[in-house]
Amino acid sequence: MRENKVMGIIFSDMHDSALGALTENRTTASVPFGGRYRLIDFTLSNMVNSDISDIGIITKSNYQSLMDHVGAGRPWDLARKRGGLAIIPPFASHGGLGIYRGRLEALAGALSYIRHNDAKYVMISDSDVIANVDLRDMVKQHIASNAQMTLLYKTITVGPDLKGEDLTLMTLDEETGDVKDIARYASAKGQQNLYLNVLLIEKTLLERMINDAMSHDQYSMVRHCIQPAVGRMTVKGYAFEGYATKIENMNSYFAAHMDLLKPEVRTELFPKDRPVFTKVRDQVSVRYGLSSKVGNSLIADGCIINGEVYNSIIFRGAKIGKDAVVRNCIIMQNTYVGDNAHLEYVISDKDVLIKDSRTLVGYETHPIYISKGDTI
Amino acid sequence: MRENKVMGIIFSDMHDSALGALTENRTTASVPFGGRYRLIDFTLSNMVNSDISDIGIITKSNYQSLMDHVGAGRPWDLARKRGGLAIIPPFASHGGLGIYRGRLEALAGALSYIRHNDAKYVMISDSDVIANVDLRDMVKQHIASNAQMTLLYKTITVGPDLKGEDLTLMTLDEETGDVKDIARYASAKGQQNLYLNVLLIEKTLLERMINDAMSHDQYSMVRHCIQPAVGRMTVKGYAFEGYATKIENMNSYFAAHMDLLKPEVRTELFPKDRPVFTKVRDQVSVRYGLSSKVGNSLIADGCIINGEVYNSIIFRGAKIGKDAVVRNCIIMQNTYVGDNAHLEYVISDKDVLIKDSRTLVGYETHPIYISKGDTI
Amino acid sequence: MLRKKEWIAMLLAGGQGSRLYALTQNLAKPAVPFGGKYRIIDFPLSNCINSGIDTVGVLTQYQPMVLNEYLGNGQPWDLDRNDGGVFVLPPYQKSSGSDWYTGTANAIYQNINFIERYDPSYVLILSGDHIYKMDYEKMLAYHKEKGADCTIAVLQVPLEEASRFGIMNAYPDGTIYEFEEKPPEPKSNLASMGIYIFTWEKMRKYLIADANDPNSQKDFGKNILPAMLNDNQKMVAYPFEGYWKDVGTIDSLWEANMDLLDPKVPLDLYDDSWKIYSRTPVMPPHYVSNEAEIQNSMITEGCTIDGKVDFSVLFYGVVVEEGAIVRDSIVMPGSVIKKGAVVEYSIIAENSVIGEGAKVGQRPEDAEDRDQWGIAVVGNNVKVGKGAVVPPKAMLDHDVQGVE
Amino acid sequence: MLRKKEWIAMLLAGGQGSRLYALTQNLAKPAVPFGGKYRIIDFPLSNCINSGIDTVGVLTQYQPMVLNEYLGNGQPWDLDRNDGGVFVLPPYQKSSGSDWYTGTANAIYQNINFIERYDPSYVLILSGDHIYKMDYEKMLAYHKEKGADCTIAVLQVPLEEASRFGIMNAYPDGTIYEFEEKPPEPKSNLASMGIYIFTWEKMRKYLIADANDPNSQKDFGKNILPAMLNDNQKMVAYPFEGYWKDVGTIDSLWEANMDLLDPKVPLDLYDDSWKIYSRTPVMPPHYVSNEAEIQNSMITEGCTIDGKVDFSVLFYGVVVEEGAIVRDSIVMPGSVIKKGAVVEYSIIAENSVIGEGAKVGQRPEDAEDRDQWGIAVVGNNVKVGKGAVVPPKAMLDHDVQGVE
Repeated sequence: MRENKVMGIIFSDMHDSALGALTENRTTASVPFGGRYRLIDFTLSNMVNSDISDIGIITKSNYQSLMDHVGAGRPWDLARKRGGLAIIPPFASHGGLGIYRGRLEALAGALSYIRHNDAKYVMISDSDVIANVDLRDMVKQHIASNAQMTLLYKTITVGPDLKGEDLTLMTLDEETGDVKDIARYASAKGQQNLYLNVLLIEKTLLERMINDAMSHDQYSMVRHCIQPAVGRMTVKGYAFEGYATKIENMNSYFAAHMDLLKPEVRTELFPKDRPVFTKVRDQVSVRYGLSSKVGNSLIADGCIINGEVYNSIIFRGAKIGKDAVVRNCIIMQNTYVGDNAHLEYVISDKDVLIKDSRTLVGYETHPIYISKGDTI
Repeated sequence: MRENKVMGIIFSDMHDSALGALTENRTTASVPFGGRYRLIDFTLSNMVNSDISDIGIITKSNYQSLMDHVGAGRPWDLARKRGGLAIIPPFASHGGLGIYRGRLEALAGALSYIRHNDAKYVMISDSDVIANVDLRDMVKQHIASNAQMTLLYKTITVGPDLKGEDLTLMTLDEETGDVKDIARYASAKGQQNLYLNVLLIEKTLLERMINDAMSHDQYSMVRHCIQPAVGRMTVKGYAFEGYATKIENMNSYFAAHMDLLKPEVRTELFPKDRPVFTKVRDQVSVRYGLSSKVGNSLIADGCIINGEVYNSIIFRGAKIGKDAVVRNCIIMQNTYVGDNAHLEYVISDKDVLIKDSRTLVGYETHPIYISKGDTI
Repeated sequence: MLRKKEWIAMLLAGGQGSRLYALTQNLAKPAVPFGGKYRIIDFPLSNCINSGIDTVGVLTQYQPMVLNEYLGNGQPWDLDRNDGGVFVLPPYQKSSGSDWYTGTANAIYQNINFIERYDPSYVLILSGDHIYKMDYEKMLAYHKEKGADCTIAVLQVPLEEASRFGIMNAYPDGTIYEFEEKPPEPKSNLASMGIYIFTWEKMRKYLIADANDPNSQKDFGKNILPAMLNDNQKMVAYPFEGYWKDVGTIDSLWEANMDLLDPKVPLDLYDDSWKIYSRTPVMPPHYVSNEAEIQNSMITEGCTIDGKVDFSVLFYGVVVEEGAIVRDSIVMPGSVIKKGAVVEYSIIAENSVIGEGAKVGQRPEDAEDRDQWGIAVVGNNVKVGKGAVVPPKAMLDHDVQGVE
Repeated sequence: MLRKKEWIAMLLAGGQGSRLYALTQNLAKPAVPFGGKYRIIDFPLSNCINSGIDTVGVLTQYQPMVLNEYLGNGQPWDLDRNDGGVFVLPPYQKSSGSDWYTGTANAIYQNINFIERYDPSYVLILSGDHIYKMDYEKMLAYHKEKGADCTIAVLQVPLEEASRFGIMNAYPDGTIYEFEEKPPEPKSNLASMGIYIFTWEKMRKYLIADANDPNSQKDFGKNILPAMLNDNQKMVAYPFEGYWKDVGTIDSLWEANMDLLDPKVPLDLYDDSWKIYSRTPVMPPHYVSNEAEIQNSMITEGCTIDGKVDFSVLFYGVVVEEGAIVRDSIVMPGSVIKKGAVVEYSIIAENSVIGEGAKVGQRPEDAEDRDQWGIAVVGNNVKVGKGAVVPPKAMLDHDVQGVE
């Protein structure tokens, strides 16, 4: 009944293997980020802030932590009577193997969910991009340009911005904005249009493509759906101009956190009128002791800071002991850093205990990762 | 912090194989019952009406329909910020095979969920019993008698009440109420104490038993947990005096519906102060046409009745055509019975279409089952 | 912090609704039951959510508690939102003093702060005593397309009845050039439905001006709209087609319920794409015994029918005992019609009991004095004793002793 | 239809709280921010849910809108219930007339219908201006154990301060035999905390009797409790140990915030088994720059700290610019302390701006006249201009021009 309604589909685990230890017990979507968030918070909030309120999250395995995080969708106002948030588990509609080879195949498992929705368009997104995007503008362009597909991209300079490891890049017709080519490149250079794995498509077209793909045993979104459409359908690019970064591996995960320390990045990621929602934990304000010293750091609620913290991101409920020094670190939830400990270039996962006077020093390109629950 | 808090665990699919066609696309828990309910509504409502508000539902497969039904738990007031309803999917904690051989093994997958709760007791229940039980009395008896386990049972006469196919029966010490023996019997006769597969146990004891079972590759609740405890621990029975019936197969499913037509059964199942909650569907009142005739039937909201209905249960949104005759039937949601059709002893699943003037006649012991979505 | 909203709705839930006297003794008019499962307010609220409005202020000062509890967290209407939802807004004390609402415009004026929290571009004004289904989003599109400051939904009524309504005289393009309140000689048949969309900035200005005008009655129809028209603001009539009924009187409430039994009346409650939502207690399906006879009626969950029901609407949890007859009547939630009682052309409010063999109401054809005939009303929680007679057109708000 | 509840709570959210003047211009006292993330009402509400109470009526007639919106559907406190939850209960019009609340007892009296819906055995009466953590369930167990009609929570205060409180004189078994309101020569040091549990049946009787007494002030402490004591009803004192603070004055509000910075004060907000819940907007972690210095303070999400913060509590979204100093102060949500400004011994309310180089408040040791010294207060949405000076003990509710 709502005209031009858009529904959302989010892949929660397309990049699990690339993130290594971070996704050992969780999906890409539920990787902690930025002091109090999980990666999926950005995609979910972008959709919700863009009036997309029926959202299905496709999962494969390891999704208990994801379910714990999103719950019924309340923080994103997706706990709706009609529509709202849906977790689409692996056994949903097909065989029961619970595995899929690509996004297109994963969508097949969500076909009945998609079909039952009364939306006209579907916004399909991965959950590994950190950006605050007003997707309404993308929808507007899609409708105005009579496109059959619109692909979100960002113009980047490979090298400084991204390492150019296996990126999906697009070539665009400068006049029409039509996508002329899209492909994966292992070693691109210079200015490039990076596909952000966000696709807007008419629902009926998507349903047809999924059915076609199932009949032909095809599974890849880019290879079997977008590439064949280029040239035959109206496939447009929508350029995102703001801050965006993909979490591709531990290094880009670390780099994205360091980006957060720049005020201009925070301004772009956390505008007042498009908040990034996340699960509420009812933590107390941060308590700074008499001997604390902090510089260029982000500190989330529930922390107790008695030591020194520089160039670091401290997640909710962490405790930094007296005379401890934490420098260039990502300290996740409930990590306890003992008195006199000394940490540099450390990524400590949740519930880590660093005992008094321990020293751990990594290097910018090789941060030390400490697994969830470990004691050092 | 709440004294004597009880948490609940419900098995959603222990009886899938026994129910045959009814569970082809759903778990036992989500089998439709009584015009507007699903089987699990009775167990869930019993728990909620007995102040049990942290409830985990253990699932294996086929659980999309269950998730659709229970959602975030809102109808049972289980959409809580703390506690409330949790779906425990198969991949939760162990290997990832998603199959289990018995209740005890299934509980192993829920161990971390159980451990994290601050309850003192755990109420463990199947979802195949139709009864309205005030479990608070059972908890009171459990505490007063210093029992380590309390088992819910009903004294029945095998034969008329139940067919005696593979029942778990208990022998009790008449003076102390201690359970002296519990075992499965394929051919019991006369008055017997039928175990209703509802067990109350102290949480720490349960956790220990689950861990023990995992170490010894044990999986059966009755065989590896209750039977060894009999004689060694204080295992008590709690007798339920009211109406209770187990849905064991298609025949007992049919018989339980016919029971619903008795006012005394409805009075016991639907007392005003312990309502049976279920998902709200916002259906309109039933519309009776000028030519309708109805006797001894239960009709749920959203139906349109233009024909004749006798000794039947008509689920939400069904339509009975002009001059159609429906007798001794269970007509599930959105079934359409055409004009002049004639049905006796038919169980039609959801979304069935019976065309005009079709005749289908079964027999009491052999009702005709029509699968979901079929057209006759 | 809150996101700007394109529009929100303000629902004037009104006062006691004294013309419904026995039905509104303890509750506001919008909370009066309707159509087996609903209350009147379910219609505008469901229209809102179906039209994409997620924030509704409900203005009332009469018995707001029942409404407050009925609306609760707004969940049945999917109005349970982190940012927005449904709010009951009674009058309150400010540091500058306190006021009851003195008119429809004043009620909105006193809640300007509420509206501004959402920074809406448009405000939809609704009232709480109409039964209809309407896509307000289409009306908003019309408002924008016409570049209007105020859009008023209008219904074509038979010209001979037009003098009972507020009539909009408009040019062919929809622009209104004149209002007439109940004109003796109407120039058009476009009746105002009491549904307005205002461009908020304009509305705000006129509300403040009106509040400062000591001679104003603080009423939308009498003050705000004429003032805007006077100032040559762009006001347009939005034509509505479909079922619409004011249920502010006993007769119209009874008729509107009976309309549901008439297949020719275009109010389709079965349409899944425009559901009417409500909060109802969970009850088992209704039971019909072998002794029952039901014809052309609506029966709801939790009912038990052993008697005869004919051309009637029965709400949830109603009991009709053996030998009882309910005919051309409305029986609201939880009421019991005892053995052998006869209820005709009546409205029985909630949780009442009609005793054995009692007679409530009468068919018009059986009435001795047709001028004195009318729908009989039995109020909430009223007990009519065994064998007692409640005559047609009665308005019963207290128990009646039985006759042995 | 509703299940009987063992107990429910009624929270007297009170009036304007005029002693907090500049802070309560536009909101009721219980909505005043406290402790970085909370509002005062979060404490009794969280105590309720942690004690197993799922139904709370909040009685207020002063600016209920902010409270209404803050409490919303009750979800942050897990009070979003199908049957129960949290309700704001302002006065309303009945068919028999309408009344503002004329006293604490009258406010409960006017809501007897609300209470009876839940058919409680016991009713807990709370007030909305105390900071404490308390397990009301233990108090209820005590009430039942003693077979009391009314149980009053009491705190041991130093005997020399007892004359500032309502003092309960009780026998060793807890039975109260006498009240004294602010006695010049107190006989005991048991001060009433304004927390009562009543057996509802008894309370109902006394409320109705009180409502019919034209000489009554309709107040719990002055009328209901003495009347019950007079009639020899069983009234017992429940001894509470722990942190409890009335925050009804500027000084006590400031002190209670400062108490959070004192490790010796027994109010542990970090205890996971007794969380205090609140509704806060979602904001990123706070940022501390290389120029900042922070000592012995609490800083909340969304803050940006470039200046110096010392012995202070900063709520969410506060900005302290380079060179600014905030010392021994409380800065409420969204306020900005501009470059070089100095804020000392002050409370800055929500969304205010302290201009560049402005000075607000003063240390007592720097004050010329110690008798005129006090905490400075800057109200909500107030702008203090560049270089302006707000003296100690000021209560600023309007903008102050800058000084060039």
